[in-house]
Amino acid sequence: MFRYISRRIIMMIPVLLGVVFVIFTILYFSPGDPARTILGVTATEQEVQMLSEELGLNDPYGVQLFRYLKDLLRGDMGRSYKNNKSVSAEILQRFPTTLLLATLSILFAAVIAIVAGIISAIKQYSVFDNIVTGFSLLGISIPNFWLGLMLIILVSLHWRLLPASGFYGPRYWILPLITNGVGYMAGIMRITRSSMLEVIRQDYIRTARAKGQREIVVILKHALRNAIIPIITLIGLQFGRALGGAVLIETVFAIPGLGKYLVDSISAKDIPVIQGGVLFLAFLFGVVNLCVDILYGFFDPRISSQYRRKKEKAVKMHAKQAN
Amino acid sequence: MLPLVETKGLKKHFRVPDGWLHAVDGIDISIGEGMTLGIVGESGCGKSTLGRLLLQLLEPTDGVIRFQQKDVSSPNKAQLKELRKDMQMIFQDPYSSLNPRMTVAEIISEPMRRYHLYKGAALRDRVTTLMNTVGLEQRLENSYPHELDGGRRQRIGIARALALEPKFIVCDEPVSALDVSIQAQILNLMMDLQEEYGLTYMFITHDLSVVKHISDDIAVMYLGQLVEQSPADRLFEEPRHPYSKALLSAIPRPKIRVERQRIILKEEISSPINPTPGCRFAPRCIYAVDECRTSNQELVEVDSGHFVACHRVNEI
Amino acid sequence: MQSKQTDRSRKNYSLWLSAWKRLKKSRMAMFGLALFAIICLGAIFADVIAPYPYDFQNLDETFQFPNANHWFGTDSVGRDIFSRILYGGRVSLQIGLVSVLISVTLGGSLGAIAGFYGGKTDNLIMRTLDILLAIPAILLAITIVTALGPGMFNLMLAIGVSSVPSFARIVRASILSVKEQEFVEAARLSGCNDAHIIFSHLVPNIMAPIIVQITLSMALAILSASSLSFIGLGIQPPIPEWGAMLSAGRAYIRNYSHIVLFPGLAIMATILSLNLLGDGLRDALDPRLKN
Amino acid sequence: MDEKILEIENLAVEYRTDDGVVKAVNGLDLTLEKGGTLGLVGETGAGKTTTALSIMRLLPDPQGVITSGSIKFAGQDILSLSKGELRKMRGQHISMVFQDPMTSLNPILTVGDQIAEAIRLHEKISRAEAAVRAQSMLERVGIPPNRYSEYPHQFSGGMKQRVVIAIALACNPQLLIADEPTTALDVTIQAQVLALMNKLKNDFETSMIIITHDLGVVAEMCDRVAILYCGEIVEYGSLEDIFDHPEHPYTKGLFSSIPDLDTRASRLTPIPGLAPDPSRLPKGCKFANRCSMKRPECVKTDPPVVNLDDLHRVKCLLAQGKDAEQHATLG
Repeated sequence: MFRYISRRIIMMIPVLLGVVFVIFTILYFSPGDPARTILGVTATEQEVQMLSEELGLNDPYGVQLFRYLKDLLRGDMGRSYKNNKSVSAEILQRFPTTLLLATLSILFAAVIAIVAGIISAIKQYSVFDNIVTGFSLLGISIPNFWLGLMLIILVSLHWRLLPASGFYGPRYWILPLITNGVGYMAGIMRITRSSMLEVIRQDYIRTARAKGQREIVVILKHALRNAIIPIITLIGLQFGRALGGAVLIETVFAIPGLGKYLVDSISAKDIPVIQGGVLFLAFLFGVVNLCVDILYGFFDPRISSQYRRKKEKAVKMHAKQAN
Repeated sequence: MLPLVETKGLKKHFRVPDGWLHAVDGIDISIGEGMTLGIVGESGCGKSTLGRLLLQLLEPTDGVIRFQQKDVSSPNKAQLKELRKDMQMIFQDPYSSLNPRMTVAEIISEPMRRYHLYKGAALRDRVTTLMNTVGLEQRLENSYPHELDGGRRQRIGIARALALEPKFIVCDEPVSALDVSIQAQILNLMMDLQEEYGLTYMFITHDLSVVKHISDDIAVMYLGQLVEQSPADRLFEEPRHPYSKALLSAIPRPKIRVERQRIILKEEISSPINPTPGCRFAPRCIYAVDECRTSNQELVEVDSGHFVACHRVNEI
Repeated sequence: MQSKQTDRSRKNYSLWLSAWKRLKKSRMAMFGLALFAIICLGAIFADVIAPYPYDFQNLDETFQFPNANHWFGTDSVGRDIFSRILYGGRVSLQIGLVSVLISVTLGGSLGAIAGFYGGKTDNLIMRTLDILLAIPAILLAITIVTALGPGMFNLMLAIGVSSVPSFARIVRASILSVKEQEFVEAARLSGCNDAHIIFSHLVPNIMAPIIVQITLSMALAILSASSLSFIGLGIQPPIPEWGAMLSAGRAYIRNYSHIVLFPGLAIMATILSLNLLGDGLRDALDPRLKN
Repeated sequence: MDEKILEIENLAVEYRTDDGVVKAVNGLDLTLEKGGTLGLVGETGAGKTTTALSIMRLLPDPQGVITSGSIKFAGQDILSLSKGELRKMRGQHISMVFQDPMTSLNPILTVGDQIAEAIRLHEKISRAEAAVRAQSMLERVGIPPNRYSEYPHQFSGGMKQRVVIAIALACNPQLLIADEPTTALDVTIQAQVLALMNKLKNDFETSMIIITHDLGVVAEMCDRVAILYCGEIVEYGSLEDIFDHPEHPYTKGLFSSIPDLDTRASRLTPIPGLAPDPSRLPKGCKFANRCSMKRPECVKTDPPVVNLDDLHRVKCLLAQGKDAEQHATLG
């Protein structure tokens, strides 16, 4: 297991470097002169040139990329063009909000969705199953930023039950949580249902029943643990969506997180902030993926043992080729 | 009689995470024209790889393949296309061996279309003839494979293999996916076709009663190597290699009141990854001595046409 | 269980035809198809159907609630919301279609090459795409649009590129599973070259999952486009786009919630129709035919 | 007569799917004496597995439905048992070994846990005691007990089937149903597993039903044989009855379809044609369309079951004639 985890961490490094390379390159070739952006239209051409030189913007692409990487390793993401504040500091201050919201929404969605998905699968074609299927179809089709607006209109403005904006305590969390959660819930329900239906048909489930095992244990011990891999995979992807979707949800509810920070800087073409924000969110996503991989290894002995017993795999490959 | 197909020291090694897998490791066979060579062995012994090597679906690591006395071990594209007209294959799985998106007529006519052998009405006539030959009703020509049962599907595969009028057909477990009553129908068909068209078969199977029924000669394969080769009846009367003995004794026979000495082998077949010198069967062999574990015995003719690869063949 | 026996089926259906027959049986899928058709027709014939031009401002009739003249009401500058939604459909459907075309072509060919040739080629392509997959799609799209500037084509490109990896993966996986089948070997023995094998054996057999994916991706692309427009990165005014309409209407939700109600419903209806259709197609085209 | 452990009367099972109703088992009668081994022989779709799953009450829910008949196990009607009683029965009194060892074991639990689970379900013992018992079961099926904590993917096919057998026999059941237990295995491994099953059957004094399409396996393992065709038993008798005097044309056809290892026949005599579609079975004899001895009345009336002697019975019109002749000559 340890070898499996360390192997995963090592495999993450080139991917993260690649991400930095891709994002840096795309933004490097964006039109517009950063120095001009910083100084505004009133500055003279000479002032702009001087600033460009000072910021190293006249250096060749390779030099700039290398410098950015070097700074990044020290935790320095440059300074905002708009207010000259350190991007890393701003990000560190804001990301807990974004992470908290994403984590809470995913947890909230996953718990309800997995339970509903299981019941839906074992009671296939029942009324409950139909409700779950219908809900999940609507849920994956509803744009969450619109759902957020509708909830604000109904719950905050019409019924005056909950605050419409800000993020100052649990009462403020509820609406963003539901807004985010519905879509994720729908997705997780669908995958739980289909994955469980798939597993329930397997021979080893019949073996467990033939032992005289109770149905509830068959479902939870034998079926769910085998069905969980695609569910975890989806939850990991949803987490990525939640991190990216922060730009929407934080805009709708005026939450002072990373997403809002990002959106505010887009209109100002504040490249270091966009770059830093995107990279940081991608990094968080990478960490989430790592956790997902570790969970795979935890749930499925076949995955972690690939690293322990290469030989088994070779034998299997042989059998496959021979067939 | 000159052999139609012949191999010398044929090898195929696959790269696997732990090293090299010696799937086929130095095989010499020769099949006379119009004859059937049966290849028997358990899963993982390399028998399917051997068939695919002969048909150039896999490239050999080493060794020579001769067809009609010509070396065809590494043909170029044009030679390969010519060669394939003479060599065809009947596959094991009547489901995955037929393209589900093509009709019966399209499947059977494809080889002829690719070789531009017949056109228009002549092509349709030829397909009808082939369907008759293998016993498929003509009304099925526009059916899709998924609409048909396993036996009929296997007949389509046979018709496709016959389309180019090949001389040599590799049959890779052609009946093992079928029920016994259907299996007998297909075996009879294959034997009739052989007689009618003078076909040469290499019949790969794990089913010993089937292989005995259809083969003239049988080669027993174990972990990439031949351990015994002999005329079919001879092998069943007097197997000489310890593995062949165990294999034959293990077949459950549909007869009662027949007392037989059954040899139960210990352990299971391993895998020929980075094999060490010595007999591959030695770890499971009750007769194995030190010599067996250190040096490998080549096939030796112990009787006319009967070859065995065992150090202790004369003692046991 | 036995397949439907030949003795029974005098008529022979092609697989596509039988898939259509199965699709017709699914009420949900047919509902999705009908809904999608209505949305498409509304967008195509917006010129004919729409009672007002999309940019016609009537400052005497601002903030009207739905009524006989303005079915969905009017916005802050008196534009007819119903008309704008019809025209907005054009934008969304175009973006959906073009961006999916981009990702199908790029992702499809990369996935096909990786799957068919395998080995080092496969490794190189898939590892590169892993990098794109490591960036949440919407953030990648934001980055691309930031660099290229807003605008319809840039939006299409951004959304298209960000779903290249998922298409590549699906095509690759389908190719790999089909490539292993014995009929590919049989085709080789029948004298087929690589091109024959790819186009007459592999492609027809991977069409089903690709069609399903196209349908579902289009839904996703439409959602992404409106999301980006919502945060001001997509289509610029005065071109009517559903997400942009939502964004513009946000300021007035306290008193005039209809301004944000209808564009959102339009997005939802489109996505729902495509999802229903996609699900139906998945079941109808399922290659695991009853055996 | 011996004590009967299993009595099935007039069992009928249907699968109800969207595409129609498949009649998998149609009026099946079967008895098994205590300590006996019955071979259930037939081809794909004959209803062998359905019969077994009906005894275990493990038919797919809700598609598989028992429409009529009774199944008595040790005198108790299985069809009227409650869910709880069924659970007690499964694994403890009746166990089952499934066809494909590759998929019969849960891939994420260790083999030891899977055996111990079966024991702890039916006996009130501690985890540690169950583990000890499971280890001794492993040993009895020829697997070193130190492999207790390994996962199924670390075992070969033959070893997996041994584990499945260990699970099935863990609570010393009175009846073991083995569904094609060796079909997926190579012939030398099959020999190992069959030998093991024979040995354990004697050790545990278990009655056994072996489902197979291989008459060789039957000859080796069974003392009673039932030949199934289209969900009916077309012939039933002792091993000697079936192998020495097969009466039903289908039974004879099965024997002549298999190549004989001891003689060299140039051609086999296969059964022509195909089994009828189970969702549209013919009215008369279901084998009539493939039968070489068919008479006009065969397609009209469902043939009755004819008792040739105490044990041997055949469902064929021709046998009825023979029966009458026998009586005539006797009388």
